[in-house]
Amino acid sequence: MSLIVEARHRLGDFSLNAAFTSDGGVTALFGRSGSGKTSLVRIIAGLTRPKEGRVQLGDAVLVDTSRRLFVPPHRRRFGYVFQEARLFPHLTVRQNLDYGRWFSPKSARTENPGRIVDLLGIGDLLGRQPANLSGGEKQRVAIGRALLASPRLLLMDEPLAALDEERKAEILPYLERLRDEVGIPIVYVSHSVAEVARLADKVVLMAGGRIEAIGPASDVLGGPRLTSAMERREAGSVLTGRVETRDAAHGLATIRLDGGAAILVPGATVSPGETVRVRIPARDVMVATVRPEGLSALNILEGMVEAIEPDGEGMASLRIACGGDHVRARITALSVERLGLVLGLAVHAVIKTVALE
Amino acid sequence: MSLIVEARHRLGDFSLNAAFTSDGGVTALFGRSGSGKTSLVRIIAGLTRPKEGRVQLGDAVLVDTSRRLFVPPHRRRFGYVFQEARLFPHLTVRQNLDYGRWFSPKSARTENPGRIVDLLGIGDLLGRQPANLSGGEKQRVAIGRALLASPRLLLMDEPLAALDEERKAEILPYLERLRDEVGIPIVYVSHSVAEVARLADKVVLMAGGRIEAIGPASDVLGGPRLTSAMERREAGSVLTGRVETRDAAHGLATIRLDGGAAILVPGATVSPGETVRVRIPARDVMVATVRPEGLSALNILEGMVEAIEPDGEGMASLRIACGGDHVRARITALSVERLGLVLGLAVHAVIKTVALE
Amino acid sequence: AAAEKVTVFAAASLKNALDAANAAWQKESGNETTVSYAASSALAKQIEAAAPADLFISADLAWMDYVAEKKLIKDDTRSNLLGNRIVLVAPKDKATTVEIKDGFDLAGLVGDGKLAMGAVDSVPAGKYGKAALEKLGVWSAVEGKVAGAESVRAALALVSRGEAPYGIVYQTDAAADPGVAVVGTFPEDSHPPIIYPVAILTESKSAAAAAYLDFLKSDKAAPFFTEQGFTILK
Amino acid sequence: MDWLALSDEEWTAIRLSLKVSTVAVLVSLPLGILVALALARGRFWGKSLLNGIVHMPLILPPVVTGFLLLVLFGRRGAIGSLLDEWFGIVLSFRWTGAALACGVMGFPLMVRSIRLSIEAVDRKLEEAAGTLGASPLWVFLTVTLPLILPGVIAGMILAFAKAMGEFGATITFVSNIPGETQTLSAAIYTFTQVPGGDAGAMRLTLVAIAISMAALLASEVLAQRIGRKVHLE
Amino acid sequence: MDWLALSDEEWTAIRLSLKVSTVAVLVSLPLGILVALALARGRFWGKSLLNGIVHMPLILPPVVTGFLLLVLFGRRGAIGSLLDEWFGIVLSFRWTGAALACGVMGFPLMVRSIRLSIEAVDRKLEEAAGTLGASPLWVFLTVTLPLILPGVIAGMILAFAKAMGEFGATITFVSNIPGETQTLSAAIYTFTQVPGGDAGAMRLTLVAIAISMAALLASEVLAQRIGRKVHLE
Ligand SMILES: Nc1ncnc2c1ncn2[C@@H]1O[C@H](COP(=O)(O)OP(=O)(O)OP(=O)(O)O)[C@@H](O)[C@H]1O
Ligand SMILES: Nc1ncnc2c1ncn2[C@@H]1O[C@H](COP(=O)(O)OP(=O)(O)OP(=O)(O)O)[C@@H](O)[C@H]1O
Ligand SMILES: [Mg+2]
Ligand SMILES: [Mg+2]
Repeated sequence: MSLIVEARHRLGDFSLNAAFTSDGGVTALFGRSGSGKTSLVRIIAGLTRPKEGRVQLGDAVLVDTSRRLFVPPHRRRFGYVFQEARLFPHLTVRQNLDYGRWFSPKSARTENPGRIVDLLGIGDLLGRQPANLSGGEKQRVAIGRALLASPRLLLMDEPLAALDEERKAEILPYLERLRDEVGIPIVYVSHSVAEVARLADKVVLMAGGRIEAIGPASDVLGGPRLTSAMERREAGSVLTGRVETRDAAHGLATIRLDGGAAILVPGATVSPGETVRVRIPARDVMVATVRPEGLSALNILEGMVEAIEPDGEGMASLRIACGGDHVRARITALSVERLGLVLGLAVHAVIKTVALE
Repeated sequence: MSLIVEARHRLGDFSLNAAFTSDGGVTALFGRSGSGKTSLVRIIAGLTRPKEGRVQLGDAVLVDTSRRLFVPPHRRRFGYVFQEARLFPHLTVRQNLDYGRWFSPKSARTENPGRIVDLLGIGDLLGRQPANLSGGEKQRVAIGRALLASPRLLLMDEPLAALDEERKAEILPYLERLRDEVGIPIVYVSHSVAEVARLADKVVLMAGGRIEAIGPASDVLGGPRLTSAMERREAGSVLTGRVETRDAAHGLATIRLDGGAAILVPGATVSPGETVRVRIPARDVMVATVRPEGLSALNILEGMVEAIEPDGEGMASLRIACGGDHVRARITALSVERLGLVLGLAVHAVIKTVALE
Repeated sequence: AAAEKVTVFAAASLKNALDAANAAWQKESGNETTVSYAASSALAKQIEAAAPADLFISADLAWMDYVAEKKLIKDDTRSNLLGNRIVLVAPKDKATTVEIKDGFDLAGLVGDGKLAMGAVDSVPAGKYGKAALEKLGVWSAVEGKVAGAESVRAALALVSRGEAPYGIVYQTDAAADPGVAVVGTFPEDSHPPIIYPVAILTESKSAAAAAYLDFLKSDKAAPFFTEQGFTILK
Repeated sequence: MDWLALSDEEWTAIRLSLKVSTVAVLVSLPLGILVALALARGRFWGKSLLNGIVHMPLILPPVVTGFLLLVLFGRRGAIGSLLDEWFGIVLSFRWTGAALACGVMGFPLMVRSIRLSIEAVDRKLEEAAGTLGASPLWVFLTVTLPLILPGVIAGMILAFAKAMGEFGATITFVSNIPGETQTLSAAIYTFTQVPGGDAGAMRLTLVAIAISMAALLASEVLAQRIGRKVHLE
Repeated sequence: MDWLALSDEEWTAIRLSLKVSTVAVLVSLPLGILVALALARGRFWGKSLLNGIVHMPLILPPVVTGFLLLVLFGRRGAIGSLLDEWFGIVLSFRWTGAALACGVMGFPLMVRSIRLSIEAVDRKLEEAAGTLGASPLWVFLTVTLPLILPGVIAGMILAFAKAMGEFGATITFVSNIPGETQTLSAAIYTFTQVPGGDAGAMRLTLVAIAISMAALLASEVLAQRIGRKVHLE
């Protein structure tokens, strides 16, 4: 289902002017603190009535200021995981979780509550009052509450910020399944490049209330738009491919990329034939002029240097064409010199297998 | 200044029983959501009075239940950045920031407020009410408020969770300076292995209200105690060394590790003679039986396989002795087979330069 | 025949006497009475608002005139039922008899204290007291020392508690309070006669109302009133 | 303790007071919540006027309030005659009128308490409920109302206590008719107006205190139970 | 509008009412805050008793309250005689006594409002202030008090309105002495007690309403200013 958002609005000195469309899947709102992510999400949810704008999900027009149309939040059925947990203090955890279910049409209740409760690890908390939960526990209950309301669209404002890596690693695949199987569009706000790269089909990069860049995850996260040092360091390529074979003994899957090359990916959960996306962080890619021997890295792709972009701080970003795919590598300027890398040179991109997801 | 904490306490069904000491610097509390980190921090701050226990900072005993001694929070001068921002809604941002200064002794006011305000990027917000700040803005003001109170000890409960990578990259070095120059001990709660590894002198790993492991960052974060898959993936080695030379042109520094080996590290801020710590994530280390040629990786250390620990899921963790240092590598079980790795084998640890901090 | 019920609206100060008289009447006639005791002013206004009462006993003539003017009472049934006297009281322990006559030195007696009496503009006992003091020519001397209470009872309490050295109250009230002593009685001609008028209301539908009124005026009822210090007016 | 023994008439007054106070509180509660909601959240013309009218019974001497009630709700009054005609409801000189008077006198106290609580409600929670599909009415019933319960209880107990103590407006509006409109405090008042009535007044006062204390205690316990849930966070 | 013209004596009553009400509110405020604090936060023996005593003036008919005040604070009363002896403070027949009576009558209303607000304060903010070095007293002054201001204002306005309307306890305690203790509502009451006094009562009632409305409006504006700051989050 496609989501169309257009909004112009003022909040004190801050002015928001943003528009994007998404064809379902996960749209990540990415940007620095104070760039207007939450403000935009609130408009989508119907909690802020924009001065001018349009919000449309599939055929349903929810806001159209030119036609003075505004569907109130409770008729939108958009699940919203707020930046703060916002649990109802007078209800138990169980009642908080059930709250949305009281109001959702019976036909829409596809989710198995037990599964979500288990996934979030909140089974032991059901009888508790929100007041004495830990920060992460509150956040998990808030996620559960939104999911169990059987929303038509999920708005998630930094849902995993307060969670440990392990819990994240359990919840992320679930969100991926929601996206892929149930087909609920998700608008996902996050500061974590890794999370965004993994989940997002489309990334909307915000800055100062405006949209800086918009496009598929691989373009925006890999592109030069990520101007900050830290973000650049997190840059990489996102490639798609199809699972060819699975080596259960070693827990490895061979993935044939759309560009033709094959790579080995660890992961017990994929099955042959499935289409997957792999993220190759630029910093995990090395470049070799000679094919390395006896190296533990399993993925060595042949390719050609397509671009060299030094950042002036001792590092350089390379784009290597490997078959039809482009892999980004981030290496030191010193290495570029030492290896004599120039455009058009045939090289090997050495990728540590375990760096792939 | 050394910090001694011992506490036994019950909260509903949850029982906390933890003790650790720290000789100043940054002590990281690490552990899953609900493991008792916040509960322990509250006891240190004096917000919870433990059933039994002791809290001592330097010579000052703050809690000693056996002697019925309890210093109330306002006489401890411990800055506390809460997991939620907890700004005073009736005061402006500026008044919030100044709040602690009203009560701190004049002699203790070493900090330059302007510098902290700039660092946190909250200069434009000073006249605003906290109610209409964004999530990350609130968090930054909360950090500023605690820092400006000129505390004797800083308690930080996931202070950077809501912040973008770039802002984190600005704040972390400041905290490092606080630790190194001003000598304020910091107790730091975080879910981010990278943050903890970078800052912490000592890591306290909590689970279920108890302390699982305690020790220098390198041991705890590198050790087998990190049993979860995700945490293991984030494991690595933390080594210390001295800056030998700096190549300003390429932005690289040569570091002579305590164990004798030399490695190249990017980073414009270090100066020769300085003692630094480098973190080598195990997943960023490859193993080669033959010395690789023409590879962009600059750091290739010679060593010997000391331990091989397969995790049963297709991956293996290796410990490689390189001179006096131990470097951990995480590679696929398939590579272990293919390369014929066995204990005692002479190998090369290939480390991507940019993976070092 | 079924017992008839008579509803009486009576000034609050009549409660003791009227309750006793009613009990007697009830025994004698088998009919019931219900009495609503309140300030005469409130009762008069209620009668004006079509209160379901049969009989009105006011604490002064003014409020009876008020309802009479509005044609709310059967004029032929109106009569002056009871009389009362006002007296000067002092706390028991400080009491010395005072001769109340023209120009007596009340102001001197009161000294720095206050003279407690019903509010002189609103409470009937206050009005009578003021009239008496004017007649006796001492009003201007004590005017500034008057503490006007919300009712005679409150004025009495002020004296009884020793807050005020002297007070002017009904003799009916003074008699029952052990904390005060009557130090003098105002001459009957010093103030308008203190009268409790009674009348049957125009709207009354109770067949027994007339009989009840007769009973109140009869000698059988008289002792109940005199016992409380009222005088019977005929 | 002979003087503590209560006469039949006094028992009747006690029962009546309880009935009147309870009815006054319960009947005015929904209206009180509505008005509090309007004052706390509404933005409409005449809000200050409404606020003023609500406070009126507090500002005016009770006798005046009683007179106004008499003028408006009496059998011949503007509203009273309509009520009688349309619904057959007669208030004047009935216990229902006493309940009306008590309700009116306690109304400002009830509204203020509830309004304060409404203003303290975190509207972010209401937003959250809205996104979960709850319509404004449901949000009110499932989120706002539970959160303001402490204020509602405080308002009810204030109004109840006021109703127990009220007699100025009541006695002026519906008189002091035993068994019908003579409430406990009207009975106390009557006692204070006659010689030798002090003991009687004292006795009934103790009863009034006992009843109100019991109500107070019960409300405290209730509020604490609810408060423990709501305010711990 | 000739009948609207006020006599000198009436002007005096108005001025007196304003003085008495203002003093009553201001003097009882600190005590009200303390008691509200004790009731909201304290855990001590006799808390229910204190709560009961605070509510007493609401429960009792005002005449009874006035009488009790007389017994306690009169010149010969247990407390009154001590006050006189030690501080030379005489309350009986003075406007100060009227202020005491008004203060006492408004006290439960004030305490309830403040208490409700205190119970709604997020104690986590007080914790935060503590960690920043503020002692409990400073925490109260810089965090709690500003946060409960809406409740304090509501309590003050309720108490002020009550003080304007109070006369039962006042007149019983300190009588109705023009220029000293005859407040506006006592003057109104006086008018209602004489036939034909309606116009006078009406006129003074309008004055009372006007004054209270002005106070009400001012309080609303004030509370809104403060509330805008405090409750937006
Ligand atoms: N007042 C309380 N009553 C009962 N249980 C409590 C109470 N406070 C905390 N707990 C429980 O104690 C455990 C530890 O809580 P704590 O807040 O210390 O966790 P944490 O390690 O900070 O977690 P997080 O990373 O999610 O913030 C949690 O399971 C929590 O539910
Ligand atoms: N009611 C308001 N009045 C004035 N300014 C506001 C208001 N609400 C938000 N802002 C400002 O608008 C900007 C965008 O806020 P928003 O909450 O959308 O940021 P965000 O991108 O979600 O940031 P974060 O990552 O820190 O949560 C911020 O600078 C904030 O201070
Ligand atoms: Mg935000
Ligand atoms: Mg925590």
